[in-house]
Amino acid sequence: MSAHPKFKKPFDKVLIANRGEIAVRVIRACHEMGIRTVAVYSDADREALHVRFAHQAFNIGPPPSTESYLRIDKIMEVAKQSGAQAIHPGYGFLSENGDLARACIEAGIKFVGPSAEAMYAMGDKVRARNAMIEAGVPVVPGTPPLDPDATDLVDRANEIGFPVLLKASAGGGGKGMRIVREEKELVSALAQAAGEARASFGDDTVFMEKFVERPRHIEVQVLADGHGNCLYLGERECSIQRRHQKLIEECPSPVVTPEERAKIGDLAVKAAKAVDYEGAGTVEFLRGNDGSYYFMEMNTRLQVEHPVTEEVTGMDLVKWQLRVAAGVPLDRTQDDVELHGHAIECRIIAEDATRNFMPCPGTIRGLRTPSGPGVRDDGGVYSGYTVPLHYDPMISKLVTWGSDREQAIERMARALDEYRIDGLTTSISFHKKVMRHQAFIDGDLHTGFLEEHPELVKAGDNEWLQQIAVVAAAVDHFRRQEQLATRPRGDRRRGAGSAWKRYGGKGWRR
Amino acid sequence: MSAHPKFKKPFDKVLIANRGEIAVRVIRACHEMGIRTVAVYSDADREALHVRFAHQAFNIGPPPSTESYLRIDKIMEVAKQSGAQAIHPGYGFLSENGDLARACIEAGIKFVGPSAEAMYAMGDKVRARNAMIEAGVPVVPGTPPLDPDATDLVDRANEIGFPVLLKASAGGGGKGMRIVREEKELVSALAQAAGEARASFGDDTVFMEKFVERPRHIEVQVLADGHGNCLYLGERECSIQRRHQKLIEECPSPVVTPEERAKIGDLAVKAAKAVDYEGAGTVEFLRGNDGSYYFMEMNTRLQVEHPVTEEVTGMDLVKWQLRVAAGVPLDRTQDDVELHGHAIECRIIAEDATRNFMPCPGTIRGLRTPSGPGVRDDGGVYSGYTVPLHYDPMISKLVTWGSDREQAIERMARALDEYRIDGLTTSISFHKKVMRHQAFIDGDLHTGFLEEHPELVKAGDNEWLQQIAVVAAAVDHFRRQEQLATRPRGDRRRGAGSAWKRYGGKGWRR
Amino acid sequence: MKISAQVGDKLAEVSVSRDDGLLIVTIDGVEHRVDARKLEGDFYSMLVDGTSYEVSVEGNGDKYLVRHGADEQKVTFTDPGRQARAAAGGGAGPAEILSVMPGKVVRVLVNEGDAVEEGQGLLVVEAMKMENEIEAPKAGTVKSVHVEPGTTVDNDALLLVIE
Amino acid sequence: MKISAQVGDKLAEVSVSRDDGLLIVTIDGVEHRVDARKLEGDFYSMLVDGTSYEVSVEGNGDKYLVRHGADEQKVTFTDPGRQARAAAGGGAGPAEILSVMPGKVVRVLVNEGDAVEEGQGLLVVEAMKMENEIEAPKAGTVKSVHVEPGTTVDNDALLLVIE
Repeated sequence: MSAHPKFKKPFDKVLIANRGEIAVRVIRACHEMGIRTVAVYSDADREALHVRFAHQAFNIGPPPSTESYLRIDKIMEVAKQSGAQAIHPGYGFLSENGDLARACIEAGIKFVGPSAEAMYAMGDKVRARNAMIEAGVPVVPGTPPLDPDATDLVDRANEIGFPVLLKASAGGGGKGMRIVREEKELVSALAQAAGEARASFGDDTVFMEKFVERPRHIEVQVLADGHGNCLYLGERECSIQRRHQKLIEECPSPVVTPEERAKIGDLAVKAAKAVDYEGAGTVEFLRGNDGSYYFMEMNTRLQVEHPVTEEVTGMDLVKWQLRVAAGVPLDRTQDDVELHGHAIECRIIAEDATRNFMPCPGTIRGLRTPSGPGVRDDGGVYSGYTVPLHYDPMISKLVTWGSDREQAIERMARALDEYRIDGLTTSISFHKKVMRHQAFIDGDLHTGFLEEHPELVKAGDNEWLQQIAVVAAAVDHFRRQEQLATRPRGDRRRGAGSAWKRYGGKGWRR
Repeated sequence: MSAHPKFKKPFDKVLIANRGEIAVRVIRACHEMGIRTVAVYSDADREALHVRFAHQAFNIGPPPSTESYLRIDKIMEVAKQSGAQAIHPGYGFLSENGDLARACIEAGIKFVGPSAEAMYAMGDKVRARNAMIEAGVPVVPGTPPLDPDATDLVDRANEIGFPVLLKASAGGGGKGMRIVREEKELVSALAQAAGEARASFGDDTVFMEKFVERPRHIEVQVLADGHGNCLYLGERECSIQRRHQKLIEECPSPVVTPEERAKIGDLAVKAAKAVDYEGAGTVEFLRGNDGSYYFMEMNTRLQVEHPVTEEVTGMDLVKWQLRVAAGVPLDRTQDDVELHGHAIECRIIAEDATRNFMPCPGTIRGLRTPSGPGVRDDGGVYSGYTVPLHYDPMISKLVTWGSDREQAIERMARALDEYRIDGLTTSISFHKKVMRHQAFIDGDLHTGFLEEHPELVKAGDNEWLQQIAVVAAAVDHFRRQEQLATRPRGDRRRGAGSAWKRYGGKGWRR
Repeated sequence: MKISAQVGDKLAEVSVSRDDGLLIVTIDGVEHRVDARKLEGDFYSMLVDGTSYEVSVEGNGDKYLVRHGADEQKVTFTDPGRQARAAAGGGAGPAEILSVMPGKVVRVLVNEGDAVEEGQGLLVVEAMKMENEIEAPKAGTVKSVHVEPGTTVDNDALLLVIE
Repeated sequence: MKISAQVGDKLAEVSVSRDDGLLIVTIDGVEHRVDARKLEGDFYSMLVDGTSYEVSVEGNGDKYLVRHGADEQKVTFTDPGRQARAAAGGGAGPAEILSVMPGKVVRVLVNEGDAVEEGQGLLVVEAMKMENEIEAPKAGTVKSVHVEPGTTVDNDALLLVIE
């Protein structure tokens, strides 16, 4: 068995213009392919895992990302100095920045991603919407600003289909907004909305769009090479969100049938081809209760949640990004893409779900990542690591695979139980509640899931857990007393630098 | 989506009569199914991971396994006391002990494994061989003790097929053994073997059997329910061994074709049905160069290397053991069993491959297990854990999955690079060499692999690594000097209890 | 060791003694036999009457933060005598409001002398691009305010005092 | 700091100094700029002229065990003066053979007064159900034997002395 040509390493050396778990993820793919890696880091990240894992590492400035990870000039300088042949941007930071893609072309370095033109086309909401309409991809139907005296109001609403949403053009925060479910309500609702808009924003312009009830966030992974081939690799459902940030993702969606998958897969490929897309990308849709789909946007980069697609398709998306960037054609057709089983991802974040998902940065005093069958942890931290204040507080992405959705959930619940991160408050307890919540188990998901089930983000006392806590604290207290009695005074150092102090200000709430 | 009947938990509470990684593995399966777990532990294992993970844990005696893990009476007592409905024996210890199975029947507790009768039938080499011959499963052809004056010697050798092996009945250690490749050598070789046997053992009885050249160890996983259904779940190749202990296993074998797989699968099912087998079991074969297969033995329990089969079939074997034990029928037919991709397992053992695989127990001072795409670590240890002297020194099983064998190897090499176990010498560096060895990459495996490639078990100096080591030691030395200069005398505690001391006796070899 | 423990809104009488390598922990008269082993970091493995728990315990003086899985509980011990004295004094010393994280003060919602209720918002600190409102841990009067909008604060910085 | 380092069969002259937060490590005249961070346990993250290494270093006096990935190297430092004194004395003090692990002595292969060669088997210790032969670390004469077949030994127990 000699090396298959597709596995010839596409580059000798790649620079990863990112940090955290995604930099580690890309480094892992590179090392598996025998590619040498160059990390960049800000002053806050000298001790980060991506710096430890990479072959080379270069400082690019102070902690604020505007002075480091967003500095195209510094990154290009490191790329040239280290002899990197390609730059992988990860997600966030410069990953959807056409200027970096252009700078790469000028420097003769390959940017791992689509063309600057594709990024610009999809980056502008209006341009993207128009391109999709032209390509035959459905968008949320809507109107331009409405004339309240127009006679065709009802016709337009019927064209869009009830329920419709009236929205203030200048609006925000629900002001000047009305859901209209029936024809007869339309005229009075428009008057109310316009009145409210005038009172709130001094502008009574209102427009109408389709109201999508209990929408699901469903997105399609696409992968296109530079030879005209574009595949869709199943969908992901990412409906569990807070403030429009995804918390839990899965592949496949519990509601998407094979026929529906083929339909939205074709739409996603159409969307990608409309902008001559190359590389891995994601087309995001809103899915209505009735199975209707509406294009939201296309992310022209790797997504945070790409692992669930990898687990179910068996394809390594980062390796394929690198191969496609090097001009290697895809080695399979759409018919060769098969989905096996089910995968779920929980984002493990240093934040407190019971306090409005407030970030809780700090130092990890002890870490045990779960493992065993069907468990993958894509992390970027270690015991002793301080989660810095300057960036996204995501610690890792915990992914489980099961032969079906139920087993994936069971494994996620088990893996979350095994996960131990001491010294920080994390989203683990939130995820545990979700995995055991009947609506989640039933797959009854929509983007308002957390608002519908507020018990998931409430702190609760549990007498049994309190009992255990008293026993444990009593044991520790007793041992300390014993030690104090036998140790010299100068050695009483335990408890210094403890996370306890962080609670000092809040004190006892009850 | 409501609970599928097959996922109804088969038991409420299960006792795991084992320790180490396999106890942890079984506990994980139980917890995923919502089953409560009872651990047992010897005095040496109070701080072991299986005690920490289980819901309940009971001491069953002093460290020697004859006084603890092999004590059926104590284990049955804990089972009754804790209300366990079933006992999972893991592998080793009591897993192939019919007496435990019988004690369970008497106590009305389900033994997770086959019947005592099946264990006895397969546990006795002669009975097992005869049962296989009767069932039409090929065994290594051989003769009873030979009469040196017999006239049919050549006929018998031709019947077996050259090359044949002459072996002293009383023998061992290669004495009185002769490989005969051609007819004309037979008579004189027999005289030599008999003479050598007489000189070595005072007994010149010699018998003849088929000599299998460069054999591969290929084994078939079977799974049988109590309703007459028996499946084969692909094969595993375990040819990389030392002293007949497997070190590296993979699924599928790099040489087995689909036709060959169906053939040996049928043989394995025949073997299992011959003893009315129930549960998960493994039929081990020797595979000759020419694709011939010979039954070696059947292991009537879960194997160490079961994860590679799980990764490729997507089936959780421990969960199926538990379901089958509870009387649940298999939910699929042979046609539903599909293999996807390739998986490799490396046994991470506290031993020094360059010193004849000498065990190196001790305390783990730092641990970082690898993760990321395609990596599974089935471990039983943690940072600060002391690998006890009394049991098998296996720390974990590192398993990687890839869409093909090459990717599985790439990932294993990457995962081994990430693995950090400080304070102990482990087999990690041995495995790294194997993953980068051309004969392994080519799949040119046989049970004499390590003898054929002795460079894999030799220590070697590497100037580049020495250079790094000097820099690191110099840095650490310099920092200590600085600290000594600024710290009070009483605080010079670093270095105490260091693993360095273990080298004291050997000193510098060069 | 005899002591009172507060957890959540509950109080319990706790005593601990040694018995042949085990600890006997009595909570409100109920005895538990505990085999506790301190392992890596702050982790303990505890067998409480045969049931296995993994917990981590961070202690500071009489205050303990106990984590079991992802659950967190705070436990405070007081010796009965001290508690009695505290009760006699009204149990209501001043509360120092410290910054929970490094960040920047964006709004101060109260002034010196204001009466505040438990849970009332006192000020808003921005950290990691999020605004976080800091609430009063108890009812009382604002004794002093130590920051103003724009102040950059470190972890544990004194923000204000309620009395 | 100026010092001699021995690694494998090689010797090197090493010096270390500080420069603006970095360490300058010079090995046989070649200068390396090292940014070394001590992280969890014995782990270091080192950037040596921009190249990243993860190593762990366990030190005991002048002896260091350095692990890089799964590779292990032993490094010994001597200050030049001490080395010269040792060389003058022949450098051949008695070697104490310690048990590498707890176990049971099953065979003793040499007697007091025997001449042994480097690598020659001295005794066999059984541990974890395996027999392990302990070899002479250097040529010399067996000065004393401290165990006999059947002796149970702890880690680091003195087995015999070669001179």
